[in-house]
Amino acid sequence: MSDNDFTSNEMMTIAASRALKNTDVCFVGIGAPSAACNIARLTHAPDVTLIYESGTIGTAPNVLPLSIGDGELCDTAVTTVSVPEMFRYWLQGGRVTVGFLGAAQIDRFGNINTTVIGDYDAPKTRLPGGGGAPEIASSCGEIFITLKQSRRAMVDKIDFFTSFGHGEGGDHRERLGITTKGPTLMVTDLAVWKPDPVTREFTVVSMHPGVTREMVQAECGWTVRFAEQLEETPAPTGIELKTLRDLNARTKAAHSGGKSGEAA
Amino acid sequence: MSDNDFTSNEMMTIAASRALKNTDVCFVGIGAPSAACNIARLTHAPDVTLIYESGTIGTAPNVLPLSIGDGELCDTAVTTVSVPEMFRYWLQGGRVTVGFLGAAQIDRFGNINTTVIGDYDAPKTRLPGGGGAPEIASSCGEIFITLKQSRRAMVDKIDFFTSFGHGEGGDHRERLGITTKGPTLMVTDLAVWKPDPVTREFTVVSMHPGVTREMVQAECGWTVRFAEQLEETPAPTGIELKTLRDLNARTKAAHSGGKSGEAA
Amino acid sequence: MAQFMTLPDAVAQNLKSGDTAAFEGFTHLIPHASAHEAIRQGIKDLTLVRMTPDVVYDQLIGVGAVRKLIFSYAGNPGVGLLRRLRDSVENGWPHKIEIEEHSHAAMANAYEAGAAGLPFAVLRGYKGAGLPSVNPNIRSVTCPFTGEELAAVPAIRPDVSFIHAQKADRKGNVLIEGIVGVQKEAVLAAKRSVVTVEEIVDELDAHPNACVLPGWAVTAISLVPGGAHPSYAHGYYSRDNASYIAWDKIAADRDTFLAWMKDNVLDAKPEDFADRIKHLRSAA
Amino acid sequence: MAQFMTLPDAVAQNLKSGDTAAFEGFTHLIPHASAHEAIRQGIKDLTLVRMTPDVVYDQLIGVGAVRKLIFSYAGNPGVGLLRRLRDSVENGWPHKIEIEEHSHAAMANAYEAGAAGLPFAVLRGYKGAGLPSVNPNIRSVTCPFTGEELAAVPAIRPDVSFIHAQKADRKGNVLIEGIVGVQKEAVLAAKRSVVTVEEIVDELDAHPNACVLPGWAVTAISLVPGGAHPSYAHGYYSRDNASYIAWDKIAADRDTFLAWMKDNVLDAKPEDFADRIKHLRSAA
Repeated sequence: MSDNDFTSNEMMTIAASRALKNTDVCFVGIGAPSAACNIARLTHAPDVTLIYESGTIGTAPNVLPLSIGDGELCDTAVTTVSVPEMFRYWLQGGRVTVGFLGAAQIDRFGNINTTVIGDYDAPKTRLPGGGGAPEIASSCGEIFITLKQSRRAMVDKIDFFTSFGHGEGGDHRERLGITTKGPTLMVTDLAVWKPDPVTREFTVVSMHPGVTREMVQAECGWTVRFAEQLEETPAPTGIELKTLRDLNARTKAAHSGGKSGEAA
Repeated sequence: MSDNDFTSNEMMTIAASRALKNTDVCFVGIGAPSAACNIARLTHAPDVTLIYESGTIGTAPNVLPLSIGDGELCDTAVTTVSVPEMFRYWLQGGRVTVGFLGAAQIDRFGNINTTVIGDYDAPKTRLPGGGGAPEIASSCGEIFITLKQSRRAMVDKIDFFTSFGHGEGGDHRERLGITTKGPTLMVTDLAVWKPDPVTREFTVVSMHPGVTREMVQAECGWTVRFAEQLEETPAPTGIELKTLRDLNARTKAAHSGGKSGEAA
Repeated sequence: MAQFMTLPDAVAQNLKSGDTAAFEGFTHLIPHASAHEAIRQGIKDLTLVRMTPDVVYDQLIGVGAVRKLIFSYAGNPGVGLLRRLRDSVENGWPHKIEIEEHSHAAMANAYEAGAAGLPFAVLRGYKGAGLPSVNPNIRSVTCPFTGEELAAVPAIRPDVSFIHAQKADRKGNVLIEGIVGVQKEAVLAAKRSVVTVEEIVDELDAHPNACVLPGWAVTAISLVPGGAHPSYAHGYYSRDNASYIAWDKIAADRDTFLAWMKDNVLDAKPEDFADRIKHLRSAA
Repeated sequence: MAQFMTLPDAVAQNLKSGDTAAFEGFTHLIPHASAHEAIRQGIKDLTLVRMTPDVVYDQLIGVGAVRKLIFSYAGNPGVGLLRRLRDSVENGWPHKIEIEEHSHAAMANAYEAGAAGLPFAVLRGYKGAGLPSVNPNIRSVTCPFTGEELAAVPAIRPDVSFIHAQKADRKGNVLIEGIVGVQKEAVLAAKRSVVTVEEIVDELDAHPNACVLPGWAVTAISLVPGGAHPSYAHGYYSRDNASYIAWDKIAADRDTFLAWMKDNVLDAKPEDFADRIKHLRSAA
């Protein structure tokens, strides 16, 4: 067991990693999910299949990729397919059990915006856009989301529906003819959330050690619902923490290496 | 020059081979076309690109394949792609300049039947079917056809439109929205035929050495049209004949090798 | 996740009478051993799918295992027609099978659509051809941008696909090399899949972009050296062209056919395939 | 048939102002040298296509070469946003570009349809997503067999596609290895194509099923070692992550950006790329 000497980011990554099973086939979204997925692989789920949208299937990178297409992903993959094949045979083919997404903006129903802040045609901030997310959200068996809480990120109404979670809640997915489960888990730096079985609103089911209801609400733009049986997220174990820190250290060393005389 | 000591089959293969240019990309149909295409490659068109529907692109087999998927085709190919890719990117993609087809039954407009003799639902003879032919006929820049003449093969009306040539003639292709040229050449064991520029009916433009109009008509089920300027097909050259005979000898040796103790 | 098991177990657990099954292979890597095991197990009433049904489908049809055939070219490549298929279609022996006939382009696209989880495939095809008038499964769609009318065919989604491959590693990842045909698509389009392999190795040692099926995308793997004979396995043994040529005579007569099937299929077992390709190894 | 020529000649002969152009690469093998040459030649008014426009598209947009961008993810991977793109979209500097935005799945399918000669692509996508309401090029088709409504997008057919690859042989056959992205599709979908390569060899020495573009399917090939920098070429040099990180600061300010472009693009030449990857070779 750990002695609670960990950051909230570490807790987030480790809590998220625990959700993946050894038998899962996971489509790894850009950013935060990558660390969680690889910690799962390096701890309790050594045979989990990690897929990156660059076409790498069954990767086992020794360091976290900076992009979704680093050479390390290909070197360690079972196979690397073309991007059209990735989206046709593997994602749309219904072979992926879990899609793991980050979010720039999210609402209580797990709808995600990574497209624009403000109006689409005259945005305040032009974000990168959806990439694989719109179809990851509909084609994977279920969706896990991980992000750091803030009132800017967790909002009452998102500015753009980059990817569809539970829409307006309830059976909105079914009404659109979507047969997959959609968001079933959200892990933030403060808590673990699951959708209410009926309304599908994300509900806090577990708070990380030392976190209070007030802290969760302070960093969330909607009125937070808490489960009746509210648990405490188990603290990171020593092995989990060491695995994460070693991975981060290897990653940092690798990405600051090859220092360039001139940029870009 | 040859001393006319050649068979009509040899003449047919060699005359057919002469139609391919060094810059052609040729989709090689099953059967008779394979020999003609490889003779072209081994004589005047060393850089011709031969494609077999098994996915082999730019093959240069040392012996003729018995099937369209012999290992020799892959061993000598520039690349071997999946069959879906072959039909999508390469054939339908419009990259093939010449489709070279054989025929079980053909009419004067180059429509081909390799499906059934008799009624489709209760056939007298169930033939193999079209394979790649229906789309080879419409997607390749132009179509060359080679077959041995007989009244059974060259008929007034074919029993089934396996692949479309010029239909009822004239602008029938254009009326169906087909933008490629269709059959532009037919080489039989007796003559070379080209479609009339207006009616698109196959017309004899050249007879092989020693062949008469009567011989051509005797082995054709429709009333044959002859061009006003009727030429004699140049006899096989010594090099052409030697190349063909060597290829056939190598092929025979290869396919009777590996004698099997038990069949299939 | 792929399970390693004997071929009799793999067939028994994954193929039942009435199934839609594909034993795919495009000249290369045709899964003869699997089809023979299906015959031995007395499976009946199959809807068989394959672009290029050849000798082994002639055998399945001849023993009466087949209700319907979905195909695009049915022949003994380089030799001639399929005489058991003809006897069924022309004379109804042992019974008349139902035929659903496509072009290669349509079948290849239909497998591709099946692998991609789509209900149908779109192609620029069948223009002026006779098949649309005899096959109600050839329809059309209109491009919502250009107005062009294109052909549409239903995706192929077999209950089970059988393929033969060069090798698997111990995690069940499968390598297919050379003429890869539509085998990857056939497996990914199917609910279940059985792969026979020439060998099981510690490491596939494959090129990064080689045709590899991850173990979790495969149902069962059986080690059957020679399992493609008289087809071939690139790098292992060459095609037994003599057997293909000989088949034409065997299949020409019902009694000869039945006797051959008894000797070479019904009274044989998967292990016999290893012997059949011994003399073909040097040529590979 | 591929012609070997210098990169300035290849760009001059194949890219003109007003063209629809794709400089494709999915993190790996991004054709930076080609894009820099296009900037040097003063090409303007481009419709740029790419799934993952990153640093080099930020540069093309920042110098005002772009009229419209068709894309699915515009970011500096692992670093952040594209500041020149933002400045164009948010503030109209140097001018406001037009945006046609898709998902990755739609773009990948659209390239695939372009390579396949089809006018549109079909996918099960965009369900519940906002893009169909802002992009009139996202439409639908109905499956003629199941009645399912699916998304449709127009095929991508660039006037010219630029890619970078590991090597070409002397006949112009091109080998792409590792993360192959949509480069094969981008070339086959385009009217013309320019391929920069790390080296030209006598024999590709490629696996039979490797990703190879035959020489006759390519328009021009230019030898530009390092031509993907700061992207990478698998087997040759590694990704220059430091340069990607540094770009974020360079692009943050218009003057810093313009100064950097002058020093590193306008006053540079294709041969300079070889130097830029020297220190990254050992890590490859």
